[in-house]
Amino acid sequence: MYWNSFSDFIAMGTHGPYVWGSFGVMALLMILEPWLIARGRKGLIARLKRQFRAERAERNPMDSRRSRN
Amino acid sequence: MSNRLINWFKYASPQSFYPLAGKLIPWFWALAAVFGIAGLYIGFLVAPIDAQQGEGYRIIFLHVPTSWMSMFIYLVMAFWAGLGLAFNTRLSGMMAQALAPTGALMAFLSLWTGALWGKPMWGTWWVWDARLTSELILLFLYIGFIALQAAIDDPRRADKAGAILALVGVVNIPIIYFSVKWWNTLHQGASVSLTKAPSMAQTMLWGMLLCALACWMYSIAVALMRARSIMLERERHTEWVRALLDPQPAGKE
Amino acid sequence: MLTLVRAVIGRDLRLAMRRQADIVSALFFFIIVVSLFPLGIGPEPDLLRKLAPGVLWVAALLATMLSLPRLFADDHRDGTLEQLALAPQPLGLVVLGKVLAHWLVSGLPLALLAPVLGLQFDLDSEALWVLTGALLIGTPALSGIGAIGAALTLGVRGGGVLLSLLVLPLYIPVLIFGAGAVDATVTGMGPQAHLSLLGALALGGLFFAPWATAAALRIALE
Amino acid sequence: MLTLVRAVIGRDLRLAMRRQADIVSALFFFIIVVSLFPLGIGPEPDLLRKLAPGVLWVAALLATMLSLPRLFADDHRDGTLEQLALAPQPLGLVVLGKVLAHWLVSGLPLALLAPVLGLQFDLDSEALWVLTGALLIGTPALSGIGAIGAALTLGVRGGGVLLSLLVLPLYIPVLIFGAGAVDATVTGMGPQAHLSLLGALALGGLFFAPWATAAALRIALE
Amino acid sequence: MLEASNLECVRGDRRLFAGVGFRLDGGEMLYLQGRNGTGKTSLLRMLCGLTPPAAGEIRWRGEPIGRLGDEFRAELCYLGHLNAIKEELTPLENLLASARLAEETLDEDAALDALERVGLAGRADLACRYLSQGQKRRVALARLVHEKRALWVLDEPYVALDTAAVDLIADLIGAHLERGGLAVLTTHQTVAVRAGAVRELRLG
Amino acid sequence: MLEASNLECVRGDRRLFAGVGFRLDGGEMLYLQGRNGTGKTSLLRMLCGLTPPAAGEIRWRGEPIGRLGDEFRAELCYLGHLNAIKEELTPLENLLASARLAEETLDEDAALDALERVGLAGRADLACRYLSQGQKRRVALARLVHEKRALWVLDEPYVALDTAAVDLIADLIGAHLERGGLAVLTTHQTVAVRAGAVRELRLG
Ligand code: HEM
Ligand SMILES: Nc1ncnc2c1ncn2[C@@H]1O[C@H](COP(=O)(O)OP(=O)(O)OP(=O)(O)O)[C@@H](O)[C@H]1O
Ligand SMILES: Nc1ncnc2c1ncn2[C@@H]1O[C@H](COP(=O)(O)OP(=O)(O)OP(=O)(O)O)[C@@H](O)[C@H]1O
Ligand SMILES: [Mg+2]
Ligand SMILES: [Mg+2]
Repeated sequence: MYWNSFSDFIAMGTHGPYVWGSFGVMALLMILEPWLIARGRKGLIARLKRQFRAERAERNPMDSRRSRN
Repeated sequence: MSNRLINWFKYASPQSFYPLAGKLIPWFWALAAVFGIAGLYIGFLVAPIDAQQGEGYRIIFLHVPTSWMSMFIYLVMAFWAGLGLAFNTRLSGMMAQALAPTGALMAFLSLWTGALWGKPMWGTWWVWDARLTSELILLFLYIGFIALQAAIDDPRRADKAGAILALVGVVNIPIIYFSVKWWNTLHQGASVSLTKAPSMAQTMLWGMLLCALACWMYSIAVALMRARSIMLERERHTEWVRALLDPQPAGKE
Repeated sequence: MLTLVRAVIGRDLRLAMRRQADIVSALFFFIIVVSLFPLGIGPEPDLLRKLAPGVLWVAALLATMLSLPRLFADDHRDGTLEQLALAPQPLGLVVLGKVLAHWLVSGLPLALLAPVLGLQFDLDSEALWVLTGALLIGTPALSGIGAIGAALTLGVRGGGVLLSLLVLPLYIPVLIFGAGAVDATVTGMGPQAHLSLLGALALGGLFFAPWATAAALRIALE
Repeated sequence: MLTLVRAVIGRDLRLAMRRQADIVSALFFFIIVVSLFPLGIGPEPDLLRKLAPGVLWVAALLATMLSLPRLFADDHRDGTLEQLALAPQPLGLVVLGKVLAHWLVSGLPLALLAPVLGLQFDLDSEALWVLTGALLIGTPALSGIGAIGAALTLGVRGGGVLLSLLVLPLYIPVLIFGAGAVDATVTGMGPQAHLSLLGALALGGLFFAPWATAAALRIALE
Repeated sequence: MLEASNLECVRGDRRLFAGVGFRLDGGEMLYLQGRNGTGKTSLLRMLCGLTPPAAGEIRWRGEPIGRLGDEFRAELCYLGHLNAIKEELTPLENLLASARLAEETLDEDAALDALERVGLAGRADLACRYLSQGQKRRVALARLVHEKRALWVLDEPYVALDTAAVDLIADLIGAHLERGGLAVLTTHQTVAVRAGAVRELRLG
Repeated sequence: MLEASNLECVRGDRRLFAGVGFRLDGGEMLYLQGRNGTGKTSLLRMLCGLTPPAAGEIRWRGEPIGRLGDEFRAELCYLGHLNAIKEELTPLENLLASARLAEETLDEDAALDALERVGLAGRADLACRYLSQGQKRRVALARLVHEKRALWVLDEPYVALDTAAVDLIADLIGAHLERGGLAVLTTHQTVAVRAGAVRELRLG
């Protein structure tokens, strides 16, 4: 281990803000991106399920009546 | 050989790629975490101070991997795009579309970490040197690709138009990579800081490689996640999506 | 009256949202033009710092100008403009609404983005503030004056470039005071005088331009 | 084959002549942008001489780019493009004709006008020659690359600004070598290296761009 | 109500027509006929006040329309060759936006109902860019379903429509006339409109 | 000569038609019918090779049109909704330019004659921008007067035309069929064409 104390580690010599600025933004974006994708995917699946269910409900009572515009 | 071809085409269909990707994603996440933690451990806790650049040099463990990835992802994206244009496979367009935002993110991070490094090293956030500028252009190319695809609503048309743009933009990659050689610039060329202090080079190199691997795994995982969503969206009228999301009462999952 | 203006703004914003690419692309045009100059001129920071206000303002001018041709052209082509001219409300108000909507999707984002680009040119924080302020005050004038030009060149073939020919000279005062405000800050004199002249231009533009524009539109429809 | 290219050039030139405003306006846009800079930056001759190559090239880029959206849009809107796509000749040749015509009415006049404007920036005669030469060599590449962008954004709403987003990054090498050639002359190094790179870009652009453009057009028509 | 006297139209060097006059009262329709290029569109635009006539006068309720200005326009509904719809917006949004710009009240239900009437029920949420030629025209014509203004000026409304849609529009015009409205119409197709009085005017 | 089998057209989420097929020989005309938005225009564009079909095949003289490429296009004359004329050019220039781009020989006399046939004698030198809607359509249709290619694909050619012009165009199509040509046509107006065999195909 190279560091003497935790505050040394945070200070990074005099370059703390720069190092942690880049590290923070990188970590943030790398967490944000998959989170956004997962959220979008959940919404998409819910929407598609709703749509499929609606179509099935429309089709089932009278299968032959199904028509297309 | 024909066997391998058949396999290849089998996984080139969204229907079989979708579950495969689903199974692979957790593995890539795990690898990304392992490599990332190891790389950061070495980079931030083990590696000693750089004599010339002070502690600030630790940004290298973030900057170099993102820079590499930003270029590499573009190449992969262009490869998929070209494949789609040539063979008209459905999967390739989706992969290209899934990769673009991650590539843009990497390009942005490369710029961001580079800027934060430049302030203590060069005394300025930004200089207009060839490498920095061409990296900026790369970000623009990504954004242009994304904007073009977003502006065309028919996905098949969007894929083809995007593919042409991606292929035309490939010429930028060698420019970025060799810019340091071709023009005499402020940005350091490969391996400058590595040869200065050979004793330290080993740990630094390892840290950097591990971080790069982590970025790589991360990119694959994220791209696969996005590709799965795109597949569902685009193939929502096919039977397999319907069977997946709306299993008939009689059948099973 | 206000409901009309609001209805126009609402419709135009909705259209703009429907093609978000537009807003984003205008911004990127701004960014790219600003970034082109250092490429053409070379990387010396001292030189660049001197150029910054001028380059940023010229780029803002050009970005605004690029979006002008479509201010009325779409409405003209599909016949909406005829309908607006035949509506029982004063056409000037409709134009005011369109000008405000144009500013919201072009001028405002430019002003908000400018400080980031200013950083690339190594401007200090006070200059950045003044730059943003000047753009916020000045861009409504650009939209207003631009609307007159857009209306005058409507339906004229080759309008896009003719438009810039008409409008750019009228933009010059805005450019001079706008860039002057930032320059004055950098050199230590206060920017107040420049900013208030800029404000006068913007108010004038927003009050008079709609009526001139409405008249030009009626001529274009004849 | 040559007759086809010639027929396309002939038709496009005739159309351009019919709306001369276009050519003239592109030139005036060039002039105005170049003249705006001294206004935004201030009149020091030393500073201006340093800026000259960059400013002139950026202005040429922007002027070329402004005329791009209409390269195919008019033909698309009135159905001519469908007819061209259905003609029994390779679409790439038609595109080549259109690119050459575009260069004749945009790039060529710009190159011929540039020395006059360069004089305003106090460039010496050798630099002026190199400037003109670089523009003559470089502008065909601009037209060729621009055609790809124009075809890709065809029929896409908000295409005009999206176009600049796509095309400007690809223009940057031309800008760097073009401005570099003049710079190298001013600083005493020879411009040969830059000029030959520029020539390679132009040849590449004229050979490959038409086919990429033709593919993009077919996609746009689907 | 609508009176025109001695109208003359000059385009370039060509005098398209001169001495045209008519009078139209509530419940009546003017059917404007003539070969291509005889000036029907030009006449309609004059009646709306978009182009000033070279000579002659147009009066609405006894007043020249130029003097009435906004008052006249508040009673006028014009539908030209062009559809005046935005390709990016959906039919529903188009209808609502055009009502809002005319400061009319049209709620979403009424708009949906209008779209259903013109046979666009399934397309209310599809951007107009994707619609077929006839469907675009239908979106433009959907405005007429709830239109209560007195004077309708329609330039070739039936273009690109299929026969069912043509009948529908003819019905709408008929109902408008029965309510006491006025209509001026050009078309090259012969379509029967259920109307009290049809005046014909032939140009050229 | 022209054969289509099992064509399917998908637009967005909507399947417009499927399983459409027909066969057309020299001297025959296909009259495509259907309500607005049933996919007539889409089908015509497929026949020209502008849009690839979602399924099915189109053959010309026994070969798939995709494989024939330029050979097929050399025998095809397509006229769409849009007129494909330049508003700045005069009708004469428009005709000559479009012939030259198709690498056909059309001298000025022949072009003037064609314009006279479609009733634009006095307008040959007026920029198309000034023409009326019907006159613009006539300029576009003037191409047909001297057109010798085998397959004509016409999308609503009669739109905006007056009755005299409609008859004229019907005559031109009739003469083309008598020469052994093929024609595919959509229209919502009922117009009699003097033709050997008219096949009808109804979509939707
Ligand atoms: C916004 C600013 C910057 C950008 C866009 C940028 C871009 C890049 C790119 C694209 C690479 C990868 C190319 C390669 O591996 O050869 C890279 C690598 C590198 N950059 Fe930067 N950079 C920036 C700022 C900086 C700064 C300020 C420093 C240090 C003072 C720096 C030091 C390095 C180093 C040491 C490498 C690794 C070179 C190697 O060993 O291969 N960069 N940068
Ligand atoms: N500058 C000009 N010089 C000569 N003639 C002109 C000029 N501008 C327009 N015209 C003529 O004026 C007429 C305009 O006709 P208008 O559009 O009113 O016809 P229309 O009756 O609506 O025809 P259509 O049935 O085809 O729609 C055309 O015959 C056109 O040729
Ligand atoms: N993205 C989409 N999603 C859903 N439907 C679409 C989409 N794009 C096009 N359509 C539909 O496809 C059809 C296109 O029809 P097309 O233009 O071929 O009709 P047409 O038979 O020529 O009609 P018309 O008689 O009106 O000219 C329209 O019904 C339109 O609503
Ligand atoms: Mg008319
Ligand atoms: Mg159709």
